[in-house]
Amino acid sequence: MNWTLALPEIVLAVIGLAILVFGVLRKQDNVLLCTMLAIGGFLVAGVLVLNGGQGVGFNGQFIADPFANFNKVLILLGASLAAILSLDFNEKQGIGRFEFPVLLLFATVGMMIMVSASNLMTLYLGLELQSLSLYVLAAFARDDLRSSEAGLKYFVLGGLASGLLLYGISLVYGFSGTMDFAKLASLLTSPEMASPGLIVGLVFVLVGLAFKVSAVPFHMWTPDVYEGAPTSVTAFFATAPKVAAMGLLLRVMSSPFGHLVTAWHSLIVMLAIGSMVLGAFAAIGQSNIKRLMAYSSIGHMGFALAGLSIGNADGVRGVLVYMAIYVVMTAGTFACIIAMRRQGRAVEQISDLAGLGSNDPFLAMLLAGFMFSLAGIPLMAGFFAKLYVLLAAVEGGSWSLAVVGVLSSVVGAFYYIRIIKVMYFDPPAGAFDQRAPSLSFVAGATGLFTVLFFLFPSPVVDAANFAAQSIFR
Amino acid sequence: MNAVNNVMGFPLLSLITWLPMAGVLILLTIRGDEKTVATNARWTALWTSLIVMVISLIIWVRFDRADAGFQFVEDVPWLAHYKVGYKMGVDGISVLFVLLSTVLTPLCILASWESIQTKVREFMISFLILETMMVGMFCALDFVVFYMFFEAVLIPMYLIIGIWGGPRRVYAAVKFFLFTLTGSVLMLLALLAMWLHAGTTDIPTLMHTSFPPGMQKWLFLAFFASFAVKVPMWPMHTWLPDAHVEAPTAGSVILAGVLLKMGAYGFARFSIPMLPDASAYFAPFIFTLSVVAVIYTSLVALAQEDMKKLIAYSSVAHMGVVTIGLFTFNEEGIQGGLFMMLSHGVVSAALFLIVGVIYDRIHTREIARYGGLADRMPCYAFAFMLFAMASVGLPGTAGFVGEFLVIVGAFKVNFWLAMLGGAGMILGAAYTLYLYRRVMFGRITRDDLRGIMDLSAREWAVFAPLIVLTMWMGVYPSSFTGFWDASVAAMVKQHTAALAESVKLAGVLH
Amino acid sequence: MIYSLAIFAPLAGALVSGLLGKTIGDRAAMAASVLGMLVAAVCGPLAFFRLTSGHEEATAFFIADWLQSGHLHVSWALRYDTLSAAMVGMVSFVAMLIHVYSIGYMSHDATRWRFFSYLSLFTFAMLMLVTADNLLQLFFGWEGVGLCSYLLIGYWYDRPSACAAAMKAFIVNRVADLPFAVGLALIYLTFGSIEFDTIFPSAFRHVNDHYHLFGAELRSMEVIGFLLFIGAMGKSAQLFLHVWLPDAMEGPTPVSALIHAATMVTAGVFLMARMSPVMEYAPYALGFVTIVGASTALFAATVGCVQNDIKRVIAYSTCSQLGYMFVAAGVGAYQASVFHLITHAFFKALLFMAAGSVIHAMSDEQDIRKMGGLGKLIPITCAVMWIGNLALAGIPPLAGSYSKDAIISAAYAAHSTPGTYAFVCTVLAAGLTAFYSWRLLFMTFHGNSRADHHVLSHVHESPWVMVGPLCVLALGALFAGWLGHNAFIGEGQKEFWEDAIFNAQWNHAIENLEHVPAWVEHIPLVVALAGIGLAYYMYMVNKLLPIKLAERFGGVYRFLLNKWYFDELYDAIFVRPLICASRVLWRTGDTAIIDGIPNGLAALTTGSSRQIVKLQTGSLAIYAFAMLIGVVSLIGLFMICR
Amino acid sequence: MMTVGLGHYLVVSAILLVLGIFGIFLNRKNVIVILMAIELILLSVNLNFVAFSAALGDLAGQIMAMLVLTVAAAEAAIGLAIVVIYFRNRGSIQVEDVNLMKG
Amino acid sequence: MITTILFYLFATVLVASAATVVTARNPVHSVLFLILAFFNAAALFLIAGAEFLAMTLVIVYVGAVAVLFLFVVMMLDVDFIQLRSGFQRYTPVGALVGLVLFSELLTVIGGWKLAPQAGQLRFAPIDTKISNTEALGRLLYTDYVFLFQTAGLVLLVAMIGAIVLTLRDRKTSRHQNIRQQTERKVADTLEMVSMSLNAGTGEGDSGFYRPKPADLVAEEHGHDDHGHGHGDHGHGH
Repeated sequence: MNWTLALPEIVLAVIGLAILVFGVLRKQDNVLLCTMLAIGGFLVAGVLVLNGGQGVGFNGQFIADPFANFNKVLILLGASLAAILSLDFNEKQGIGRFEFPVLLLFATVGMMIMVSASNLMTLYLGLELQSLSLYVLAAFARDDLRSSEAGLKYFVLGGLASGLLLYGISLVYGFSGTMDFAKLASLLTSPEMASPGLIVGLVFVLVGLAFKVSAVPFHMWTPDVYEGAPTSVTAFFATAPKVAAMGLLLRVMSSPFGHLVTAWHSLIVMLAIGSMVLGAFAAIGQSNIKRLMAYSSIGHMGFALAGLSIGNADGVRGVLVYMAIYVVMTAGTFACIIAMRRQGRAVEQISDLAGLGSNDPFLAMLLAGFMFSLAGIPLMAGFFAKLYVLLAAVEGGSWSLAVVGVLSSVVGAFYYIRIIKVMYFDPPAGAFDQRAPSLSFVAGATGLFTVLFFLFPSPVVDAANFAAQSIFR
Repeated sequence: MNAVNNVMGFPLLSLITWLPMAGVLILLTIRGDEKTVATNARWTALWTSLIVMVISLIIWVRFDRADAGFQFVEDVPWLAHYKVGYKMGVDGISVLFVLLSTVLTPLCILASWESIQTKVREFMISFLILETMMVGMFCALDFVVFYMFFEAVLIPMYLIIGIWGGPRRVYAAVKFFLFTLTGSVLMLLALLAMWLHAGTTDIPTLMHTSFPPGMQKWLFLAFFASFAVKVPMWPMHTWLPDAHVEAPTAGSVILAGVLLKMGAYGFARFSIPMLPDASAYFAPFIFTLSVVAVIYTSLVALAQEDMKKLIAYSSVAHMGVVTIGLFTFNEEGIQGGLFMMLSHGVVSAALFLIVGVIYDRIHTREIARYGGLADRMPCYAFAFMLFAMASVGLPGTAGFVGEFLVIVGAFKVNFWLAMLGGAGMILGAAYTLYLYRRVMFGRITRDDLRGIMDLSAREWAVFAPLIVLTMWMGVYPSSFTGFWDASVAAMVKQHTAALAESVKLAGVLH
Repeated sequence: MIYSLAIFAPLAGALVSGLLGKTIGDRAAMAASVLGMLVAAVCGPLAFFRLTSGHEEATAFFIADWLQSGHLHVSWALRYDTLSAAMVGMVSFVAMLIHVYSIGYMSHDATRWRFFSYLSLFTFAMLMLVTADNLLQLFFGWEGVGLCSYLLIGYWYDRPSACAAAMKAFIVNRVADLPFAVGLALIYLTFGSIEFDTIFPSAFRHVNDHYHLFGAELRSMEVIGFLLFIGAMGKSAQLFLHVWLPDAMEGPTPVSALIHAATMVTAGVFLMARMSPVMEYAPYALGFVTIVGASTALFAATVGCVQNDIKRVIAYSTCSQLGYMFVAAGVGAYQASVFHLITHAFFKALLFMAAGSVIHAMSDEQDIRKMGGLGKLIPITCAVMWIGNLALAGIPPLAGSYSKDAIISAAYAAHSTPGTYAFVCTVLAAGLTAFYSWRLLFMTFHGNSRADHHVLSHVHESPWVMVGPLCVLALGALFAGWLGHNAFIGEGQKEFWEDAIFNAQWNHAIENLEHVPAWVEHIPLVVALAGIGLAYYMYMVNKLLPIKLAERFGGVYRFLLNKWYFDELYDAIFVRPLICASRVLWRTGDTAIIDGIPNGLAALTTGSSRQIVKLQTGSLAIYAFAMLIGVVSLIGLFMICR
Repeated sequence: MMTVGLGHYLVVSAILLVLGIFGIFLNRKNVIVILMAIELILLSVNLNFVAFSAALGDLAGQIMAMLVLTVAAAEAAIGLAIVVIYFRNRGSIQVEDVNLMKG
Repeated sequence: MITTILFYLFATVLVASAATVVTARNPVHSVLFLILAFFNAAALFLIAGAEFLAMTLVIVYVGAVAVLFLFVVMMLDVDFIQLRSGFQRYTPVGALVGLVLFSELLTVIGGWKLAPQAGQLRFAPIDTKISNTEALGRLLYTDYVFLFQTAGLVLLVAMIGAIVLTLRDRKTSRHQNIRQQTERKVADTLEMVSMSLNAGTGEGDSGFYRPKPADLVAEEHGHDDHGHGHGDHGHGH
C-alpha cells in the first residue's frame, strides 16, 4: 500500500484540518490568514503533485499518473485563483469567514481525489466530497436569498444527479462484478463484451458526470447557481470543478470504458452538440454577466465534450489543453467581474460595464482580451483551445461536430463582442470603485497568459500530450 | 528556398511584423495628461510605422525578382506536436502587399493626426496591432500562422470601427465582425481537413500537394466562404458599405487598401494553387458572381448619397474585376488581378482619404451637402480628379493596367466575360464622375463651403506619395509586375500541369 | 530629336502651366503653354517634311518598357511614319493656332492657367494617340483625349449644363472604349502581340483564324474590325454614339475647335487608317463602316439644317464630315479619308474660331436668329467664314473640294451595295451641307440685324491675336487641298505613304478614283451650288418660306430640330432605366434582400435565444424533469443505436 | 443464502428509484419532501448494491453501500441546513417559490 | 419459502410507504413513512444477508437522519394547511416519462447475467466463516482505509457546512471573558456626571442613565439577529 501516492491529498487535507483548528481558535482577523494558508497549502500540494511518485495505490483505488497530475495542477491553479479572488469580494460582501477557505480546500481535495480515482468507489467519494463543499459554498452568503436559492437548487439537482450516478455505478458493479477501472478495462475489451445493463449503467454514470460539467440537458442548474452564488464562489465553480469533472469524465470514458467508444460516442456527440448550441444561443439574451458566463461555460464544455467524443489520445489532449486555457481565461474574466463594484455594491449587469473603456482602460482591455479569447479569436489563447479540439474532432471524422462547433462559436462571438461593445462603444456609466490589488494581479496574470499563450504554447501542449498518453497505455 | 537575401541572417520579416508591437509597448508606457499622451502617441506611432516602412523597403530592394520561390524564409518550430512551424517568407505575389501595408499605415496615422481626438493612444495601439496582423498575414508561410493573423485582424478593426466610428458604428462593427468570422471559421475547417490530409500546414508543401478532386470541392467552398466575404464578393458584400461609412477615415483606408486584398490574396495563395481542379470547376460560378458584382454594385453605387458608401460600392465592383482576373488562370488575368489589387489598394485608399479631407472640415459625407468645391480647393480638386480617374481606369494611372490585363485574361476565357467584366469601365466612369460633379462642380451655395481651406501641408504629405504611386504604377507598371512575373508564371504552369494530371487520372479511371 | 520634341513639348507646357500655374500666374502659365505649342508646331511639321522629303526613314523610337505580363509586352515608343508624322504636323500646327487664338478669346477668364494646361494636355494626348507604336499606347492617348475633352467641356464647371455635357462626352466615349479594349484583347489573342510591327506583317497569316461568338465561328478579323470600329464610332461621334458631340459645345469655343478640328473626333478615322492592314481583311466590317459613315453624313446634315445655335450647326457639320471620312475608309480609300481629315481640320478649325469671333463680338450670343447683318461690322471674320464655308461645301479649288469629291468618287467606284448607298447619301449630304452653311452665313452676316441695338453697339472686330490665327487657317482652307491632293491621293500617294497605309492587292480604291464617270465628278459641285441657291432663296429672298415650311411640316421640323430624338430615346431606354434600376437594386436588392438575410438570421437567433431561455423557468421541478428526459432519451438513444 | 432472486431486488429498487425521481419533479409541496425523495433514491441504490453483493458473493458492494449511507447522512445534514437558511430568507419552502432566478 | 413471503411483504410495504412519502400532504407523515420505508429496507437487507448494513440503516437512518428530518420539519413550523397539495401540471407527461424509464430499466434488468470473469474480478469474496460485521470491519479498516478516511472527510465537510450555514454566533449569549473582567478599570465603566434638577426625568430615558452607545449597538444587533429566525414568520404564502 503505497500511501505516498496520495501525499498531496493527504497533506492538503491535513492543512485543511489545521486551518480549521486555527480558524476556530483565532477568532478575529482570521480570514486573510486562513486564505493565505489555504493558498500555501495549494502551493505545497502543487509541488508535491509535480514531484510525486506515480503508480496505483490503495488496492487499485487510487492512481497517480501524468493525467491526474495535469488535472490536479489545473485544479490547484483554479482553486488558488479563486481563493485570491475571494479575499476582497468576501470581505466587502460581509461573508468573510474562515470556513470559506476551508471548504474551498476540502472541495479541492475532493476534486483531486476525483481525478485520481481508479475505482468507482473512489470516484463517488471524491465527487461527493467536492459536491458537498460546493453546495455549502453556493449558499455561503446565507443571508442572501439568491445565494440560498442557488444552494438549494444546486443541492437538490446535485443530489438527484449523484443518485443517478450511484445507480449507474451499482448497475456497472452488478453487471460486471467489479468497480475497479483496470479490471473493468480488462473485462470490456470490445463492445460485444458489454451487457446492456452495463451500458445503461454507463449511461447513468455519464449522466451524473455530465451534470457536473453542466452538459445539456443536465445544465439547467448552471445559470441559476452562477447567478445566485456569491461571485467569488461562481469564479471557483467556473474553474476547478469543471476541470475535475471533465478530467473524471475523460478518465472514466477512456480508461475503463475506452473500448466501448462506439457505444458511448453518439451519446457524447449529442451532449456536445446540445451544449454548444444551447450555450451559444441562450447567452444572447442575457443581461446578467454571471448568467452569461454560465451559458458560456455550457458552450465551452460542449466544445470540450466534442474533443472527448473522439475517444483517443488526440481528443483527450485537445480537451486537456482546452481545459487549461479555459480555466485561466475564465478566472481572469471573473476577476474582472468581481472588480465590478460601484459605490460599494457589486453590480453584475452587462449594462453596468458601459464606458469601461474610458473609465478604466486597463480593466477594459483585459476584459476585452478575455472576451475575444472566449470567442476563440486568434492570437488569444482561446483560439488554440478550440483549434486543438477541432483538430481532434476532424481527425476522428466528426465533421458534424466540427461544423456545429465553429458555427456555434460564431453565434457565441456575437455575445462576447456585445460585451466589448458595451465597454467601448456605449456612453460611460459611472466609474467603478478602486480595484483591490489582488484582482488586478489575477486579471493581469491571466490576461498575460491569454494574450501571450501563442508565443510559447508547447509547455502546456506537451504536458497535455504526456497526460493524454498516460491514460491510453 | 533561399535565406541568403536575409541581411546577415537577420529575420527581416519577423522584424517588420513584430516591430509595431514594440511601438505598442512604448505607447502603453506613456504617462502624462491627456494632451501630452495624445501628442506622444501620435509621434510614437508615426515613427514606429515609418521605421517599419523603411525596413520593408530593404526587402523591396533585396528581393530577387527572378526567383519564383519564397525568399527571406524563416522557420522556427512552434506547435511541434502538430508539425506547425512559425514560418515566414515572401514570394513575388506577397511581397508587394507587405509593402502596401507598411506604406499605407504611416499615411493612415498621418491622416488621423487631427481627426482622431479621443482616446488617441488606444487608436494608435489598435493601428499598430493592425499593422502587425496585416504584415504577418502576408508573410505567413504556415497555414495556421496565416489563419491566426487573418482572423486576428478582426480585433483591432472591430475596435477601430466601433470606437472611433460614426453614428451607426455599432451595427457596422458587429456586422463586419460576424460576417468575417462566419466565413473564416469555415476556412478553419478546411484548414483542418488539409492538415489531416497532408500532415502539414506548411504552405509551400501544401501548394505541391494534390488533394482528391471530391475533397477539393468542399475545401474550395469553405475557402470561398471566407475569402468571398473578405473580398467581398456579391452577395456577401453588404457589410462593406456599412463598415466603410461608419469607420473613421484611416479605418476605411486600411479596410479598402489592405483588408479587402486579404480575401483576394487568399484566393491567389490557397484556392488556386492548392485546389486546381475545384478552382477550375467553380470558375464559372466565380465569374458569374464577379460579373454580377461589377454590374450590380456599380449600379448601386450610382444611387448612393453618401460619398464613402459610393466608394465602398465601387470597391466591391473593382474587387469583382480582381476575382475575374484571378480565376482566368492565365498569366495576364492573374497578373491583372494582382495589379488591380495593388492599384485598388492605393487608389481606393486615396479616395477614402480624399473624402476624409472634406469630412474633417464640414463633418458630413452627404454628397448633396457639397458642391462647387473646385472653386475653393483647386489642389484638392486636382488630387481628387487624379484618383477618380485612376479609379475609373484611365490609362497612365494605376487603375488601368490591372483592368486591361484582366480584360485580356478574361477574353481568353470568354468574350462575354470580358465584355461584362469590363462594363465596370463604363459604369465606373458614370458613378465616379457623377460623384465628382456633385461634390466639386457647380456653384457654391452654402456659406460654410465658402471658407473651406485647401489641402494643408500635412495632407499634402499624405497625398503626395499616393499620387506618385498612382502615376508610377500607371506609367511604369513593369517595376511592379516584375516582382511577381516569375511567381505567377510558376503558378500558372503548376495549375495547368495539375489540371492535365487530373484529366489523365480521370482518363485512366474511365 | 525634333519628332519627340514635337510630342513632349505640349506635355511640358501642360505640366508647367497646370502644376505651377497658381504660383507663377496666368501670364507665365500661358506663355509656357503657348511656347510648348510653338515648339511643337515648328518641330511637328518639320519632322513631317523631313520624312516625306526622304531625309528620314520611317522608324519607331523606343522610350521605355511599359507593361509585361505573360506574353504581353508593351513599351512606350513613338512611331514615325507618314501617317503619324502627317497627323503630328497637322495637330501640332492647328493646336498651336488654337492656343494663340485662346489668348485673346479667354482673356477675361479667371483661371487661364488651368485652361491652357488642359489645352496643352489635350494636344499631348492626341499626339500620343497618333504616334503610338502599339495599340495600348494608342489607347492611352485615346483615353487621355477623352479625359481632356471631359475637363475642357466641363471647364466652366459652375454651369450645370457644361458639367452634364462633359460627363456625357466621357461616358459615351467609354461605352465605345469597352469594345475597343475587348478588340485589343482579341488582337492580342490572335496575333500574340499588340505591337503594330508584329501585327501588320503577320495579318495575312491570320486571315482564316476564327473566334467563337454568338454561337458561330466568326472570322477573327471581322470581329476585330467591328470592335475597333465601335470604338472609333464613339470617339468620332458616328451615328448612335454621336450624342455627346453637339453637347460638347458647352465648352469654350477654342475647345470646340480643338475637339472638332484637329483632335479627338478624328481619332476614330485615324484608327481606321492606322489599322488598315487588319481592316483590309475584314470586308464585312468595312461595309458596316461605310454604311454607318454614310448614314451619319446624311443624318447630321439634316439636323444641321434646322439648328439655330451657331456652334451647333458647325458641330453637326463636323459630324457629317466625319461620316464622309468613314465612308472613305469603308470603301478602302484610307488615303482619301486622311486627306479629308487634314483639310477638314483647317476649315473646321477656321469655322469654329470664326464662330467664336462672332460670339465674342456679340457678347456671348450664339443664336443665329438674333444675329444678321454682321458682315459690315466684323468684315474679317465674315470673310474667313466665307472661305471656311466654301471649303466645307466643296467649291473648287478650295480644300474641301479635293478631298470630299474624292470620297464621293471612291464611294461610287466601290461598286458595292454599301458603296452605292454611301454615294447616294454623301451626295445628298453635300447638298444639305451647302444649304446649312449658307443658311448660317446669311442669317449671321447678311440681311437686317435682328439683334437689339444694345448688343449691336458693342459689336467689334476681334483683336489680332484672334484674327491672326483665323487668317492663317483661311490660307490653309484655301490651299491645303490643292497642295496636298497629289501626294495624299494622287499619283504620288504610293511613295508618299510608303507602308503607313496598307491596301490589299485587290483594293484599287485610290486608283479607281481617277476613273469615275464625269457626271460623278461634277455632281457634288452641282448639288452644292443648288444648296447655296436654295439657301439664298429661303433666307435672303423669301424670308417667310422657312417659317411656312416649318409650320407645314411641323412633324418633320420638330423631328430634325430635336436631332431625331436621339437624346430622348437614350434617356428613355438607357439612362432612366439604369437610374431606376440602381435605386431598386440598392433599396430592394441590397437593403431589403441581401441585408435582409443576415439581419433576419440575427433576428432569428435572438428570437430562438428568447425561446430557449423560456425553458429556464427557474423551477426546480422543471430542471429535474429535463434531467429525467435527458436520462430517458440517452438510454433510449443507446438502445436504438445498439 | 439467497432464496429470493436478484431480479426481485432489482425491480423493487427500480421502483424505488422511479418513485424517488417522481418525488423530485412532480412534487409541488415542500422542499423537504424532495430531500426525502433523494433519500429514497439512495436507498434504492443501496438495495441494488446489497443485492448485487449477495449475488456476486462480493463484499465490495456492501462496503459501497456503507459509504453511500455515510454520504447520504452527510447530504441530509447539508440539505437540511440549506433548507433552513432558505426558509429563513424566503419564509417559505414551497417548491414553486424557488424561482427567483430564471431565464 | 418463508423468505420469499417475507420478501414480498417487506417489499410491498417498502414500495407503498415510499409512495406515501412522495404523495403525503403532510410532511410529518412523509417523514414517518420514510422511517417505515427504512425499516422495511433494513429487513430486505437482512434477507440478502447484509446484517451489519441492516443494523446501520436502522440506527443511523431511523435513529439519526429521519429524526433530523422530523426535527427540521417541526422547527420550520410550516403552516401545513397553506401548503399546496397535488402535483405539477405536467404530471401525466412526467408520469409517462417515468414509466418509460422504469420499463427501460426492467428491460435491462431482465437481461442480467453474471459477467464471465466476475469470479476473478471479485476483490473481496464473501467469507462464510466470519460474520458479516467482522468481514466488513476487516475490509474497511485495511483495504478500504483510504475510502474510509475520505468518508470521514465528507462527514467533516457536512459538519462544517451545517455549522457555517446555520450557526449564528449570537452576541446575546454571554460568555465569561476572564481577561476582560480582570483588566476592567473603574474609568472604563463608571462615569461621573453632574445632573441638573429633573434633567433625567424626560420621556424616553425614564430617569436612568443609559449605557454607552457602543454597547447599545451590540445589544441591538443581537436582538436583531435573534429575531431573524422568526422574523419572517407568516410571509410564506
